[in-house]
Amino acid sequence: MTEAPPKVTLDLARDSGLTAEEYDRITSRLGREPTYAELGLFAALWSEHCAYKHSRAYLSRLPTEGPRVLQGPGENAGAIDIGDGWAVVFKIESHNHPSFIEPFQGAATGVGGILRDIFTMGARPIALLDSLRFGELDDPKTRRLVEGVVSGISWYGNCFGCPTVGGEVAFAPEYAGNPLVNVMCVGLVRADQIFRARAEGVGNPVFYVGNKTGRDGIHGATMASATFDESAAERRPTVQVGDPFTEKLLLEACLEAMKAGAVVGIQDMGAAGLACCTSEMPARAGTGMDVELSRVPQREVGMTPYEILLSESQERMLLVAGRGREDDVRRIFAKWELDAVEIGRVTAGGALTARLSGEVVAHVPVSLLADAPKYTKPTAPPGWLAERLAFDPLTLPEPPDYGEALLALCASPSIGSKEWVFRQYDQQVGINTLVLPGSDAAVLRVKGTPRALAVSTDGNGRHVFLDPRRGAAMAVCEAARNVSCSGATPVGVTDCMNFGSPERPEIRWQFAQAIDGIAEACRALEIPVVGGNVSFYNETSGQAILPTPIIGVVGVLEDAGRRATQWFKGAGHRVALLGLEHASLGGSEYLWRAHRRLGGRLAPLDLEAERKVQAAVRAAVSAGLVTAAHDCSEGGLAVALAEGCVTGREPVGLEAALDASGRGDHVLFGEGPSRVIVAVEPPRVREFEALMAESAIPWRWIGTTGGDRLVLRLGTKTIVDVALDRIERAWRSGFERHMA
Amino acid sequence: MRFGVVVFPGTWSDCDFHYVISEVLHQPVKYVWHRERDLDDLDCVVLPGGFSYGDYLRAGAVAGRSPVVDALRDFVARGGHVLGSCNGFQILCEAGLLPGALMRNECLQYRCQSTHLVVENVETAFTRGLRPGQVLTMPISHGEGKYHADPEALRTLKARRQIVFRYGEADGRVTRTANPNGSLENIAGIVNPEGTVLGLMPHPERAAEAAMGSTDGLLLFQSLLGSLVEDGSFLKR
Amino acid sequence: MKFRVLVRLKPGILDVQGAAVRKALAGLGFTEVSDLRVGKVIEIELDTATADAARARVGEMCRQLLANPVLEDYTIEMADDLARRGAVR
Amino acid sequence: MKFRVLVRLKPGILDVQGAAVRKALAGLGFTEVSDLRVGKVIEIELDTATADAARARVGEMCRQLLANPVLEDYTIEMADDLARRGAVR
Ligand SMILES: Nc1ncnc2c1ncn2[C@@H]1O[C@H](COP(=O)(O)OP(=O)(O)O)[C@@H](O)[C@H]1O
Ligand SMILES: [Mg+2]
Repeated sequence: MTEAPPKVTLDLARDSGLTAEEYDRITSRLGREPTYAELGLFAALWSEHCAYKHSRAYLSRLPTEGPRVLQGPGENAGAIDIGDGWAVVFKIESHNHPSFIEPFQGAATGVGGILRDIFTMGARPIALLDSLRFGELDDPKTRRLVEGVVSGISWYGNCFGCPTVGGEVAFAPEYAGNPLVNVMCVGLVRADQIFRARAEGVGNPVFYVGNKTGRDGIHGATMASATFDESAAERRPTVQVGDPFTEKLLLEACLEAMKAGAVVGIQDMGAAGLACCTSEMPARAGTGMDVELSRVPQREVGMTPYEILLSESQERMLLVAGRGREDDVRRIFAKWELDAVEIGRVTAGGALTARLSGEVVAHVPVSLLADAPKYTKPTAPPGWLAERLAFDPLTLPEPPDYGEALLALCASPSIGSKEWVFRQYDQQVGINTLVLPGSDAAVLRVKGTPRALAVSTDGNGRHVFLDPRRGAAMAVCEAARNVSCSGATPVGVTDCMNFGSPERPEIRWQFAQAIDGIAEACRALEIPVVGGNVSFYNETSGQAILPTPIIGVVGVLEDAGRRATQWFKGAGHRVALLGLEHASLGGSEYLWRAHRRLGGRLAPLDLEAERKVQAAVRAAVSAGLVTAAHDCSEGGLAVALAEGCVTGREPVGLEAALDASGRGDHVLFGEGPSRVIVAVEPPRVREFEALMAESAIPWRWIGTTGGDRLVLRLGTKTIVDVALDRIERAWRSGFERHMA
Repeated sequence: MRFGVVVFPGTWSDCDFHYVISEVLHQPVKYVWHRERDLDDLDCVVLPGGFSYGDYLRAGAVAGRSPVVDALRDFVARGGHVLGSCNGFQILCEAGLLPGALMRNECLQYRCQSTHLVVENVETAFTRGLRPGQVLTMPISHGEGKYHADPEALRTLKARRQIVFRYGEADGRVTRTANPNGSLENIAGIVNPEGTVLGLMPHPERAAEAAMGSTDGLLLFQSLLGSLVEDGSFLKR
Repeated sequence: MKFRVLVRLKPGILDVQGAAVRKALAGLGFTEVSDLRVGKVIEIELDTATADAARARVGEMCRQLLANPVLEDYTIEMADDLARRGAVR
Repeated sequence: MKFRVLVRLKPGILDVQGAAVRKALAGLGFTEVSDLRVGKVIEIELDTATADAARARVGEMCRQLLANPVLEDYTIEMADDLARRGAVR
């Protein structure tokens, strides 16, 4: 019924995305031409997506070790010890391209993929966060994308039963042709019960579990082969469809099988599906695998070995069981009404052998499949950079009315409330969420312990565009600062590197610089990177997105009861600004919203100062000295203060005097790292002052809460005096008014 | 008092109810698998939230025809109590254990938010400890929570005082703006005529500890515990 | 044997989704739409000896599961009735 | 003029709804179902002079909004074709 596979040639190899050198390397290492199915394996496993060819060399610069690290990069997700025998498992992943093609399913399957990465480690997912970037909302196409992506995330996460507790949404024209959908998942596991994606134990049975295999998502690049008959290709959908219900069953079945002690190793069939699992799992364990493809549960008739190996159907896993535990695996999966089929065995000798009805269709050393070439090609800063940096925002006129300028900024869709988004997400299932979306970081308790976790994702493409190194370091600082503002100590980082095509030297430069920036910041703040994801080729017709590393930080609160949120709690509280008052309009939201300019220099970043400010905030929160702590990010100090006033349940006014030495727009709207505002009740003022003195950080009182207006002064001059209800209205409608 | 929390494939509030009943209320509780028919050793069965069977056809449709739900008919006839929250409410309606149906939210989107519930009937096993007009704070989290009943059914509901909770403002006014999903007359929860089967869209288990922002959800359980002890029927076991 | 079941909201029940689609169409310039309702179509293939028996079974499926009698009506069609109409794309 | 648009997942695309309904039916004893797919039906009434013009407009609506070309196929039927089949209940 199936026709003979096409003959493998260099042209075919090229069509499937391999270079002549790579193909050469394959034939010489194999000592022969690969079969068609083998070519498929190489094309997929040596693709940028699976092999990190252009990024591996740089990623090794990231600090990945620390006393709490239980699992660094290289597994499905990273793991950090949080005490009392518990570990937190987390990772972030992108689903940018699929979400552009089909926003709802693309985003949904992105959630599905990252959830599986977490529960294959043996962890129960407890939280999701989503970082989204889109073009400007005045384009109806963008609005439809936003709707589709948000409802896709909502559908999958809600139906599966994992709360979505945080994230970000930002808008800039550079993302119009290539939106970003990054999803982070956090899970909990007993520290001594972490599972790994290793095919240990020669002779152990290999099980295929979960949904059936269809022709979904067979790699676009490898599919564009001239020898495919046109109409057949037409029939082959590349869009994956999510099935959160099956995923939920898969979660329960996997955790139950693990608990029963039947599981040796397990991996999610994500990108490059079965091909990836059957080579990576033995490669990590120094074993081989022999699998019979005809046993793979299939949804469609007449699938070829190539298709079975490369299908990216969702909600599937490859599980290596202990010998003799076959019936336990079958029983547990049957209970959850899922397929669990033994398709092969772990072998000695280090080869992947794939058969179709006994006949060998692929036989390759897994070490070769796992050993894709690494490239470190020359990098070069983009030619346009100098001009962008030379631009001085202070050559632009000041706004005629600072109150109006602040209102306009609060109404920017990137700054305004994202309630429209997160009210579509279940935020509480699991009853752990102590701080819901809407504050700097979400906080989740760890039941059975006094502790809680705080999580945040951050990234600012404009900053990274102007200065990839400092911008990326600032993203780490911001995510960590958000976590510190809740009172938690940052303990681990995951990063999602969204960039343009690595085939261009300037993109490689942005990438390399950003990695260096992340590495520096993580070293200074002593937080290891335990996992991440690289997404290249985010461009449309040669127009790359803003380089956007999204940083996810997880922190630990030793006492869940000692935590802070960002909004002011009542009148009469003294408000202080902690940290260096270095800010810049370069790359700021204000510069873009008010003047449609992207240029200038970023504020300086002093990592030591950053570390100290964060430590001081944490100390103040854990001593119960502050009633609110809020990080200053997009929109600068004025927006942070306005948010302190209006983002809580009851608005609270404020009168504050700011640094009079700079121009108003610079002081109010300039962006920079290491700044936090806190509120202190009068009886605690002394203690707070003593603590700050001890912390040896720059800080000062700037005002007092109360009333129903936000009043800001530069020296003695009042430059903002606006009613809170106007600010609140602007902030609440900033995003939502576009989505009606 | 012995509680059973039903688990369907796709249920996710099961663990939360279990936690609240055992850790907060300190009552005996066990999970009940959806294929189970034997409910003899239970006093109250909880149908929790989630997406039973993915809710891919209609919310609660498949679960409404499952063995355990079938067994609930006898259980209720024998005087057992049933609390269905969120998906549990949808299941009770689909099974015909409560009248009416739950449709897609009028906004056509999922809604997760805090709501205020105005207590209308305090003569049910679950509300006996409350005051008429009392306002409870409890979150919702659903995509299909718009209650519907035809005019005849609505008349019957009212005549038998089966409407227990309506969505309202913090001050107890029942207004259009307080209605998060377009529910008929702001209906958030109803009971059977005997007051022993309660279905509500909000999540009492998410409002059972101060750390979660409200403890009003506990009031339903406390009413139940109080009322059952008072009436004596469960003390003997 | 192939059947098609159409499940629709009963007349008199507000079809919010239909109204939203109609509004979206109007926004795209399709102002001539005077009414629009959205329902479900369930296509069932089954191995049953006679058409009558099969139709009766499908009716049973509708009553037991496919439609919610509080909200929905249903229609059962046999695929042969529909043969002459060709699919677009 | 009345039209009926049937929107279905393309062949080969996982129909999670269909699979779930089929399983549920089997659980209720309807084991004879060999295939089941779930789609949408959109019933449209519109004020357009000629049937051909109307059909063309409905086709346009499908392409622009009603069907998702990445995942779905659609069929357009005119209501007159369907007149003889009566609704159940
Ligand atoms: N896509 C999203 N999903 C969930 N929560 C979000 C999303 N976008 C923003 N939020 C939440 O809204 C709040 C404000 O977000 P943002 O303005 O990005 O905060 P910050 O500047 O402190 O990082 C945060 O609590 C954040 O988690
Ligand atoms: Mg922040």
